[in-house]
Amino acid sequence: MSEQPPLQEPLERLPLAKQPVLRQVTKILIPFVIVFGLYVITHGDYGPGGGFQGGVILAAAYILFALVYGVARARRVIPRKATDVLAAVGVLFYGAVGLVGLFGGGTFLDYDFLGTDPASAQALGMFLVELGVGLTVASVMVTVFTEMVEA
Amino acid sequence: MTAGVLRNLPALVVIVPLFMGLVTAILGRQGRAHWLALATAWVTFGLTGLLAYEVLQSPLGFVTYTFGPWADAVPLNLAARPGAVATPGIEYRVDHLNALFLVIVAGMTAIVILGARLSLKKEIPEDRRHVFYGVLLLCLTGLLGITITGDAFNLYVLLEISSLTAYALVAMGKSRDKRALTASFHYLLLGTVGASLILIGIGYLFMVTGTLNMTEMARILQEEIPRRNKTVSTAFALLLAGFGLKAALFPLHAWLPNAYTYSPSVVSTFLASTATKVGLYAGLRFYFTIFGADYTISTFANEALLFLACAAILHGSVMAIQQTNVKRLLAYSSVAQIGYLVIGFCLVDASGHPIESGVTGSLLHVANHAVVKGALFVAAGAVVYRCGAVHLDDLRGLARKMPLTFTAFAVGGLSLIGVPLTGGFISKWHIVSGAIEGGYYPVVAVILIGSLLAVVYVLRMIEPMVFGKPEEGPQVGEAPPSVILPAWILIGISIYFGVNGGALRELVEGAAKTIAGGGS
Amino acid sequence: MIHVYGAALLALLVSMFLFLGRAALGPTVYDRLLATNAFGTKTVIFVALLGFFAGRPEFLDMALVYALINFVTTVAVLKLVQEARLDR
Amino acid sequence: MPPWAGHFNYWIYVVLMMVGLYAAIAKGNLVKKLLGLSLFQTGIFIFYISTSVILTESGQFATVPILAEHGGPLTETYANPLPHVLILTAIVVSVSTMAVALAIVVNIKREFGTIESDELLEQELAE
Repeated sequence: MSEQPPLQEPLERLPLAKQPVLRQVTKILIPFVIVFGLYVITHGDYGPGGGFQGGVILAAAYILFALVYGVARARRVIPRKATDVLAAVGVLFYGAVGLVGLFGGGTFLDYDFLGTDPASAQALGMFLVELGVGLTVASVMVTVFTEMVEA
Repeated sequence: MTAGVLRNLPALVVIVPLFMGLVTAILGRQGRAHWLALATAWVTFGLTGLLAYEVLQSPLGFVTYTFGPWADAVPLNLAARPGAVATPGIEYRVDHLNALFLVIVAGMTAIVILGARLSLKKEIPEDRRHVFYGVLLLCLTGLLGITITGDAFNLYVLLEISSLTAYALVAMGKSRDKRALTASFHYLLLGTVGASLILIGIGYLFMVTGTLNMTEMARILQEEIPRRNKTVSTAFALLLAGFGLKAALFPLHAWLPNAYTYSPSVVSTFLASTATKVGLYAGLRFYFTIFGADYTISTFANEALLFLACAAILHGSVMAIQQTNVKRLLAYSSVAQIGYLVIGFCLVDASGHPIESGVTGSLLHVANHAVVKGALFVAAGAVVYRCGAVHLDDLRGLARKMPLTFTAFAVGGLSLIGVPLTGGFISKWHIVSGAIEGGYYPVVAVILIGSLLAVVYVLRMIEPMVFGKPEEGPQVGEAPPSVILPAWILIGISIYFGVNGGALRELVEGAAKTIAGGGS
Repeated sequence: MIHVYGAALLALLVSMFLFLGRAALGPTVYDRLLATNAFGTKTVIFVALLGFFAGRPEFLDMALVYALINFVTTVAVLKLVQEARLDR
Repeated sequence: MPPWAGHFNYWIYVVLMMVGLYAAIAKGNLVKKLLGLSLFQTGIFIFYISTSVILTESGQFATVPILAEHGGPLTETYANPLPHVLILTAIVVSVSTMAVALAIVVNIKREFGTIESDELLEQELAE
């Protein structure tokens, strides 16, 4: 590989975090990414997607923010303690949905006890479970990124 | 409420440690983690005990449990094989074999956590301790899940959960010895390759049978698929290699010595008495229940396993004799003992059936070895607690300085050798009588040589304790009672096994019948 | 109509391979970055077109995800190239 | 067509796996080992996914198992969705493995100052 030529324009000498175009684009993009992530989580029961994929998209929004604005500032939005707790809370939420069926007289993860008729109860159960999965995946992804970057 | 608990017992065995592991990781600061984990482990142990009782009482010999409302759902035509239908949903199925391993795993964890508090105070930094307990409980969840599940893919996922947490637990030994990190990395590399082989094996079986339910898989494999199907043979070989790696059967044991030596004392004890046993269980489940003894014994694998088990006994014992670090010595002794665990299952009589006495012996040895190795590692942990390391030189004069720890070492060592009145004698006696019954005289010779080598390495530990002159310097006293208590409980259990088996014997005999009878 | 779609997909594939070649050859880091980024963009179009071809609008979701990941990756790699670390 | 060519998906998965296994064994750098391990697992994922392909009676490939409309029935012949679901789980497991492994590698770099396995071995033997 040949030598890298020196960069000419002063704009390119700016560190990435100070690039005005990047900052503005990120600012505009992030809300849409979050909405899209939530869409993927909630429509996972009859379309492509689900908790895992949606959680990763939510985490991608955070990672984009952290890349452009710096991890220190991103940590102020969601502190480390919050991600640690949310990761566990997501799984606990999943489990709690399962326990409703267990103590309602069925077996573990029997969603029929969540609603009045089985079809809507199943839909509700799947939605709640995907929500828990999404929460966990998003927080774990954020944790992995921040821990690796700060090492 | 009580009825709910009893009805959902198989699910609760896994859900309780899972939930409490997460709760411990969130709320376990200020020393609460230990008590939360302790309570969880004992509750889980109680639940497995109840489950085992239920299995013993059950007229069918097993208890099943299905998740969700899928049991009465219409079978879907999802199968890869044309014409077959897959039952959706995950089934837990507990027979004597599962129940035995469940009780061993949960019981050992409960006893290990009992003495963990002070020893962890020295080895794990304060701010990571609640995470440590959380991860330990998640590892327990994975191990119990592997043992209880009746779904092949579920088994793979839980195997990975337990392995991942085990890697993390080993790596947490870094504050005592930084080599824990490289040990953990190599464990991870080998463990992941092993798990991937298992994944392919399960994939091949799924392609052939079109189902992931183990019972259904076993039925199709044994009744519908022609023997000598190439896909089935490939799956068998892959699964054998994968579970061999997880159970650390020679020559796939390379990850074990370092992982046990450099991990925190509590983790060494926990992994030595549970993780490899569960790997062995999963192997047995596939070997005897899913493929069926008729198939597996007719293959080349049976003799190969017998040979490898003998090699494991000799290699592990010889390596153990050369070690100067006590934890490493015990780790190599584990490699040798895994040979005994496998040997009994490979003994075949003239008509091609497993010999029941050999199977009984090896199953008993699973319990005995878990208990004895647990006691020895707890004792080694007590020495680490006082001296910071466990080289043979550190043991000089231990008999006078730490009499309680010394006694644990001595009785544990005697049980490793297989002296009468200890549990080790009973199981080795069963294995040897099985080997004689089948005419396997070289195997008998190997077991006897192995026992003699065990005498040598146990003496290498005991000799400096009794006759060695303690070094000049600050006198170290006996370890605190709570650190050494688990060792004494385990020694007591070991002697109890040696004299009278009780309910455990009933479980072992049921399990031996399951295996020798060619599957449930 | 099938021929039109087929031709479009084929043209995309060819251009994707051209970008791959540029990414492999270099010579500067920025050439490679631009090439991989453009490759990602072509993949997005490819997935979208395939969904249209198969009458499956759900493919657009995947195209969107891919576009997003592509953007984040490019930003991350750029930052790594420029500053040799990601956390500031 | 020779008989082995009909099973080209198996050839691809085995080749991918072996490339990964080679890297995991032969490379000295721990991160390269992990990349090899990742490739090894990806090969297995491709194997699972390729088994879900189903040909319809007219020889066409079956469609994706996504409901066309919410709640509507799936009338066409569709690919077997079960391997996809299994592999989704396996991918999550693989990602967690990578996360744990990278965390260990970061710690190794911090404690030993290197991630080359031969230098690590030297340091371990020196202790």
